[in-house]
Amino acid sequence: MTRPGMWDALCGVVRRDLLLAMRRRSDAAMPVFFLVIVASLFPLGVGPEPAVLRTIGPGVLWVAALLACLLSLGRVFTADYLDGVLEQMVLIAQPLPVLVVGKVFAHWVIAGVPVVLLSPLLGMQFGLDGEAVAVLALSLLLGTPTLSMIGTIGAALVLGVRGSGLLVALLVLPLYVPVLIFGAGAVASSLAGVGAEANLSLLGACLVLSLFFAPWATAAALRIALE
Amino acid sequence: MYWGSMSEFWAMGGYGLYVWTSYIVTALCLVWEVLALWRRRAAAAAENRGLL
Amino acid sequence: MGINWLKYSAPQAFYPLAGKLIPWFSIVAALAIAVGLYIGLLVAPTDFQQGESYRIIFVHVPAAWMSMFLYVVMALWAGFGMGLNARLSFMMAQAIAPTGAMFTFLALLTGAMWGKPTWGAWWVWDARLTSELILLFQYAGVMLLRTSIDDLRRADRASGVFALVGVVNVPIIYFSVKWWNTLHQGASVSMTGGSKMAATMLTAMLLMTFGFWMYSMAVILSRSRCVILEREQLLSWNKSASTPEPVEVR
Amino acid sequence: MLQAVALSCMRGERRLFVDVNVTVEPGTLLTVVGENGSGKTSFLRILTSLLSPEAGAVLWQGQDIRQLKEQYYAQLTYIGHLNGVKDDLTPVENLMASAGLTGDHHSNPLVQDALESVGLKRMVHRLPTKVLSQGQRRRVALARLWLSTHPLWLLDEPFTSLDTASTALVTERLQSHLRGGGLAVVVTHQEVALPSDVIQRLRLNG
Repeated sequence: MTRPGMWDALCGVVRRDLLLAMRRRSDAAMPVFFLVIVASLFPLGVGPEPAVLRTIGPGVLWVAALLACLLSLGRVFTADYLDGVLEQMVLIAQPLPVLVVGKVFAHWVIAGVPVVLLSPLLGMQFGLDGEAVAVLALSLLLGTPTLSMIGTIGAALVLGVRGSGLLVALLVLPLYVPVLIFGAGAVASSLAGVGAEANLSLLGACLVLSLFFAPWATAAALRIALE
Repeated sequence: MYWGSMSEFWAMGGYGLYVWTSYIVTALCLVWEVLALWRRRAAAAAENRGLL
Repeated sequence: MGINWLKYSAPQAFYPLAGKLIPWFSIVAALAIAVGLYIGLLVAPTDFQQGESYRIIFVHVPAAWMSMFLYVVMALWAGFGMGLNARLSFMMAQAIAPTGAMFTFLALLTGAMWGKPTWGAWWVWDARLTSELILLFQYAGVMLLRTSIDDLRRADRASGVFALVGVVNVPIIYFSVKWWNTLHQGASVSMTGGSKMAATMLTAMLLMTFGFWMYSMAVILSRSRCVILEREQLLSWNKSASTPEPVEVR
Repeated sequence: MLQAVALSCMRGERRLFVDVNVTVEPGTLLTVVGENGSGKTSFLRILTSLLSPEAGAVLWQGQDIRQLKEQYYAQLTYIGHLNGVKDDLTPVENLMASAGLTGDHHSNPLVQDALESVGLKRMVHRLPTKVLSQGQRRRVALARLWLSTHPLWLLDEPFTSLDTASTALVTERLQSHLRGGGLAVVVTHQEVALPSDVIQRLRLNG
């Protein structure tokens, strides 16, 4: 199944995207700042009652993470589409879905990993206890790659379309619902003392499923966009 | 026939508002869709005639 | 000329055929809905648990079934379109979306109308309602994606990909909300209220569903005729604007 | 051997060309000329399989490129209308990155040689591409030709914004490619200064 050079091409895509993100660090950091700000607004809006914050915490943090991921989707393919790199990527002796996995991985490293790393801090802002914080980080670790996977389908579909920023939100958010339910559910059930295993394993199932389908859908969408 | 009188039928055992709203909105939607389609078709046909 | 007439013959043969079928579907739809309404509103006895409000299900359940059925059919047509490179398939998919969205909206609205007297709330986050809501968003996504892409071929295919992705999503949402509810409060709400359905009720519901189905057929065929007209119009306009000349090689 | 068989193309609802038949033999060049909007770029994109024709097929060594897919791409170097060059990366990084994708590992000196062959001096090799001029950026894209070992080149207006000296360099590279048994299809509005026995011309009258 593995063709010679497939792994090289995948690494090549990841390396280039990470290098580009390094060149534009402020752009890459924007979604993370957004996440922190949104998460900090909620206690100000809802009030500082610890019990309330603890109940809404998992949901708020997950929704904020989801929006932060959405915010960075525009960058995944747009620049490549405009400067012709995408055309070159499609015309390579490697299957396009493999290259898409590379793009998704790079997006996750740039937009997903910082969210996972920051989540314990934000969790403590919302008064989550040690175990809940750990579950929050774990659920984000399992969930954010799925968000990147699904998000790139939308990003590929709206390439070069007017009003693409809003449209991608409309397309992608319904697809994010299961991840949100299981992700926030894992933290909530840990808080309720039920145990988070069920939700976490469902998150894992979502990840596997999206790994299976999303690269093909994205590849199809990219070919359509390039026609 | 299940109902005793006309007013009983309209009242729907006290749930008239809910039941009739559901039915009327559904009917309106279906009728509106048919009308909209009819107009769309007329417009498309007129445009085509103008071309030929 | 090396034009592939086969591809064009499809919509052109389909157009008159659809025209002939529409009246029949309309008549059957009108009959089925009339009889369904008669049985549902006038003959069927009251439900012991819910009282007369249960009569909403004669529009609610058919609308909900149609909304899901039409989405799957739409995605199937889009899938055929991409697999066989057939323009008519995409036209059918395009024609289905608005009707499907309308039934989704009706299912949500009548669901709220039924929920208020039954559960005491317009809206409950149960699996069926939530997946129906997401379905509405997905219909909106399919239609918006189509309208925001100017190139027809690309619009067809992009919205088709999204429709297909959505087919996977809706059952996942259904089960995720179900598990979510059971994991959380266990406050599961069931639509049927546990009551066994009387034969007359079932008959009315099935008749209404059949009527809605036939109505959808008529409306979708008629809309696909509009779509064909509108697209052919563009085509003929461009044909007259620029006639391609043969190509020379030397 | 690259063959276009009965190709027809439609963009949107506009028909660009109908029934194009052309064969490109190894060692020869096909230039595609025509007015703006006659479908030159679309023709080239059909040859890359990025665009699907309304009717007809493209054959590479007698096989449909839609079936060959990646096997065909492995034979192909395409330089499109867009440069395919990242503004934030230096010319060297750009070439290394695109070589990394195709699976050819080029050493740094080899890449620098390619850049010099296309007339880019060593001092610009380490600058971000965005500070370069339009012509210099085009040359970064074209430097891929010096690194390419693929037999088939598809070039869309390679000479735009190039000065005469660089045009000559690219033409020279094309000639050596053809001499080595390569094939090329070039969309251009200017004559390619090569012997007429290797050039075939396709005019599209949209």
